[in-house]
Amino acid sequence: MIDKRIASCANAVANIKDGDTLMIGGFGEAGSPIELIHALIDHGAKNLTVINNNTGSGRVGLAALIENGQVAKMICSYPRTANSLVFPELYRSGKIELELVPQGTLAERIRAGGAGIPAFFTKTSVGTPLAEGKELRNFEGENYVMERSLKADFSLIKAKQADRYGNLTFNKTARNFAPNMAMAAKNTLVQVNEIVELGDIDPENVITPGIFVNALIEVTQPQQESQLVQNGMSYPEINSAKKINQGVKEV
Amino acid sequence: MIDKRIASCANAVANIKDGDTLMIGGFGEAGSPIELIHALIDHGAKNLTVINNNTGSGRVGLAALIENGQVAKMICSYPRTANSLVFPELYRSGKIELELVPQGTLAERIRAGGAGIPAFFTKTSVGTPLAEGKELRNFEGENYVMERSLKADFSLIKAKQADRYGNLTFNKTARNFAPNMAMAAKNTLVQVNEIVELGDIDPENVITPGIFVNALIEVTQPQQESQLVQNGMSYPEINSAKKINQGVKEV
Amino acid sequence: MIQITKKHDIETVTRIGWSREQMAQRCAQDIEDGSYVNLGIGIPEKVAQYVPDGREVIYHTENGLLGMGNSPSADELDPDLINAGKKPVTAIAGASYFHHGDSFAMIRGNHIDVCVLGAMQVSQAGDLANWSTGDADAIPAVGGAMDLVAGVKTIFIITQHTTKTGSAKILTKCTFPLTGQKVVNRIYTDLCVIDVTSKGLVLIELAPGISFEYVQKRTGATLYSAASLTTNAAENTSNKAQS
Amino acid sequence: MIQITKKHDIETVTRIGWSREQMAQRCAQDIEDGSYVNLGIGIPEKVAQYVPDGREVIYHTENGLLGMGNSPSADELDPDLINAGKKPVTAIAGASYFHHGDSFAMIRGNHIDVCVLGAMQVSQAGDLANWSTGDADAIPAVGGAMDLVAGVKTIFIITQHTTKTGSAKILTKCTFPLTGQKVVNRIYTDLCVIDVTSKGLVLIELAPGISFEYVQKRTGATLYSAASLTTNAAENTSNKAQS
Repeated sequence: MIDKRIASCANAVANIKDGDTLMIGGFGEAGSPIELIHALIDHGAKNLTVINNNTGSGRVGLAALIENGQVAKMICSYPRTANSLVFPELYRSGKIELELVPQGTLAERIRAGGAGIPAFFTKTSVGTPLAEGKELRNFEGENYVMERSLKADFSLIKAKQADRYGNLTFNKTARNFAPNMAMAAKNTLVQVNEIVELGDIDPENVITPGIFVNALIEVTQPQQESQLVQNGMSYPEINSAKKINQGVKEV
Repeated sequence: MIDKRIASCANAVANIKDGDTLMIGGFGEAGSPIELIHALIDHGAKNLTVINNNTGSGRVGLAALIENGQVAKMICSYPRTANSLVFPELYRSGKIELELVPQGTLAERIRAGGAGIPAFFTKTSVGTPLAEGKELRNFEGENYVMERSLKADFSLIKAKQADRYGNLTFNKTARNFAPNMAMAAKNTLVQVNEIVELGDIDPENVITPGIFVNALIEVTQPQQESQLVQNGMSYPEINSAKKINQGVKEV
Repeated sequence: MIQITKKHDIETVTRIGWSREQMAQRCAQDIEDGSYVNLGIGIPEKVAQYVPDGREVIYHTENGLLGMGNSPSADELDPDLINAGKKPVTAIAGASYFHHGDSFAMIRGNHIDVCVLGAMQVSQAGDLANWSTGDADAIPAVGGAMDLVAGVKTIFIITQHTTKTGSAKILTKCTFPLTGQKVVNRIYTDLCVIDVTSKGLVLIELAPGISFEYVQKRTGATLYSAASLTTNAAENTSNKAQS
Repeated sequence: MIQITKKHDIETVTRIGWSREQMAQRCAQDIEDGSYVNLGIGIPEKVAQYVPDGREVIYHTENGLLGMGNSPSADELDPDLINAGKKPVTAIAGASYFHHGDSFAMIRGNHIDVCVLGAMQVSQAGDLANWSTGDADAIPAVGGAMDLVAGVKTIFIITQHTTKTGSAKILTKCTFPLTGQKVVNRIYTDLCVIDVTSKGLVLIELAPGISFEYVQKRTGATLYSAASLTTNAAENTSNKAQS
């Protein structure tokens, strides 16, 4: 019997260890698995390497994970945003490492990690500081830089619908990095708005096949990062059991 | 105004030149754009390099294109099938060149061609004759072979639905190489069962975005290769205008 | 294995060891619940029908489907829904379609648990040759075999223990062009089950009525006996085969 | 460009050349019917509203949408539907969503026709610097800029001709860290339109009332005058701007 449904976000993140590499989905708040991230803050795993396009905003979600001192290194393309309070300060004081990667190279390195490709060549970043120290190679008169794949111990992503096999669909541009990250991790944990019956998702419209998914947690009414930020919320302060479990249906 | 609909298969293939490299969709008959291939036989372009998983069956479609002497070289993973009559004879008599590529490496080389990646590394074929002459490289204790991307002047593919922007959906396993090939060619010609209105295809379910498509030809009732083979048909013999235009709706 | 004995001009054909169906059945015991499995053409295809009840297994076919079902009935038949052997199939509830790029990312990226394939030759190091005899006149054709052996976590081989002419297929070193190096995990033949280990080929189970020596004689590499070697009683298994 | 004149302690602020809106408008004339276009944050975003009527243009946003529409009304707003600047947008009929891997395959694979970006510096060779001043204390952030300039067929830059303090931004060589080498095709400033050619920077159009010499004085590289250099009469264009 294949049933990837897990009772709670806490159960889902329980096996994350100190020093693990995590991919966390989302482009800004779109696709950010905020309930899973908050469960990881409760869990407390430290010295993490986190791969995400950004570094979160305000003092909730990814930003709160960083503020809580759990992240040793960020691999991302755009570590500052309008509401980015936490990362800049830690970075300037040398308390967090940063590997800056062009956004498309980041996506392709993740895709390569999931596709069994240890390295590939791209024109992106040739002649810029981000190509320094990397192998250059000429193909048919053009220079390319060699980029290595990225893999993770866990991916934490957010989806719209799932069935018990772990087949996923996403909502609009919240799809972003999730399908690639789901492929590149040993364990992919998914918070999903709705778990449906097998066969409810048309096989033609499955975006992430279940083979890439390890655990599903239904969170029917996920919190919205921008609203929490707007309301000046922070995590773990907002961690009353009631609030966090809102919308989490036990299965 | 963006309207990629073209009146006929003949118009669509008109700009294919002698010596061009073509990608032709399909895994066996599933996804094979047989009406476009027959139009290419009528067109007569010669000395073509054709990329397809197979070499066709019987004496119709891709096999007929080869039999008609238009193909100088095949790049494929599996050039023989139960009904493969044409290719083996030509190959044994040295009249056609063959580049044999593992199926997944073929798919990834095409994907790389469309994604701006000139080369990548894979474990597939290491230690086998198909890795001979290719660069080997060790990453973290494992050997990988470097594979180059594939690009084409034209891709000829078959889809289920399209809108005038060229957004495509496919039918079941007929999807196979088509989405990758659509990305890897300068010109992608699509025979499609049904052209629908903009907005009829849910943006979440578009498999090939229109940006990868150059021409759409509606062929509402495409011929089925296996039936033609079973009936002992051959092309161009079956080329009565009536038969070929069956199901082709003029737009 | 078919043994032909000539006596007074009367040929007696005796089947010794497991039949094709029994080989598939034996292999199927090792397909775990919840596995993602790719089955090659031929005997490997038969494995699906023998997976023990109560195990849910998802079948992948590299042309672009996860959740392959049974053969279609006449009215379910769609020439656009086929497997890697180009035969019509169906899709189960919970299936998904994808393109070749994604399908082989699944394979190459180590996501498929088990692949069951046929073999021409297997070496004691786990090298596999199953795509070409190297014959200059043959049309070379590889399909997805090299991708599967390079990328799938566990490779099971189902093969007759020797060729039709009685030559060993399990060898110190393959003589045919390789499909992959050090890729095979376990071999199911008509005579036995062999694990490929870092110490060499370890015989873990014998078909009914077959002895270690009988197998070794027909193998072109040294076999080691597993401490836990299972010997199946002849009568027991022939009963099973009839049931 | 804002000119500040001091006379008897009275500051007179005069706008010379094109406004931000007019720069976007000028650039929009060069977006062809049927183009696939990616617009950067800031002035480039404004280009969409000035594309001449009758041209159908499809907007790509690298976070995963082709067919981006206008800003949403309050009830259309979905925090899951945003552009690369993380602002809410809509999707047109005929749009498609895709993941980052596919979105940047679209970019890197030369499928997008035009990208319009801002600049800190542009060199006469078409090098672009628009992501970092190299300041050690700054948080470096690059986003998709390097992918876009490496992969999109045509790169248009919209920028003020000089910095706020009057320093040249168009230079023999960039001093800031590069976003890409030899990537810029055309530059739209408040003073003029410049093509980056293999022979150097060719001035093809002047804003109303601006002379070649005026532009050259504010440019850190040699400008060449196009044979077909367009000089816009001051009164004509100010009328245009009011219409």
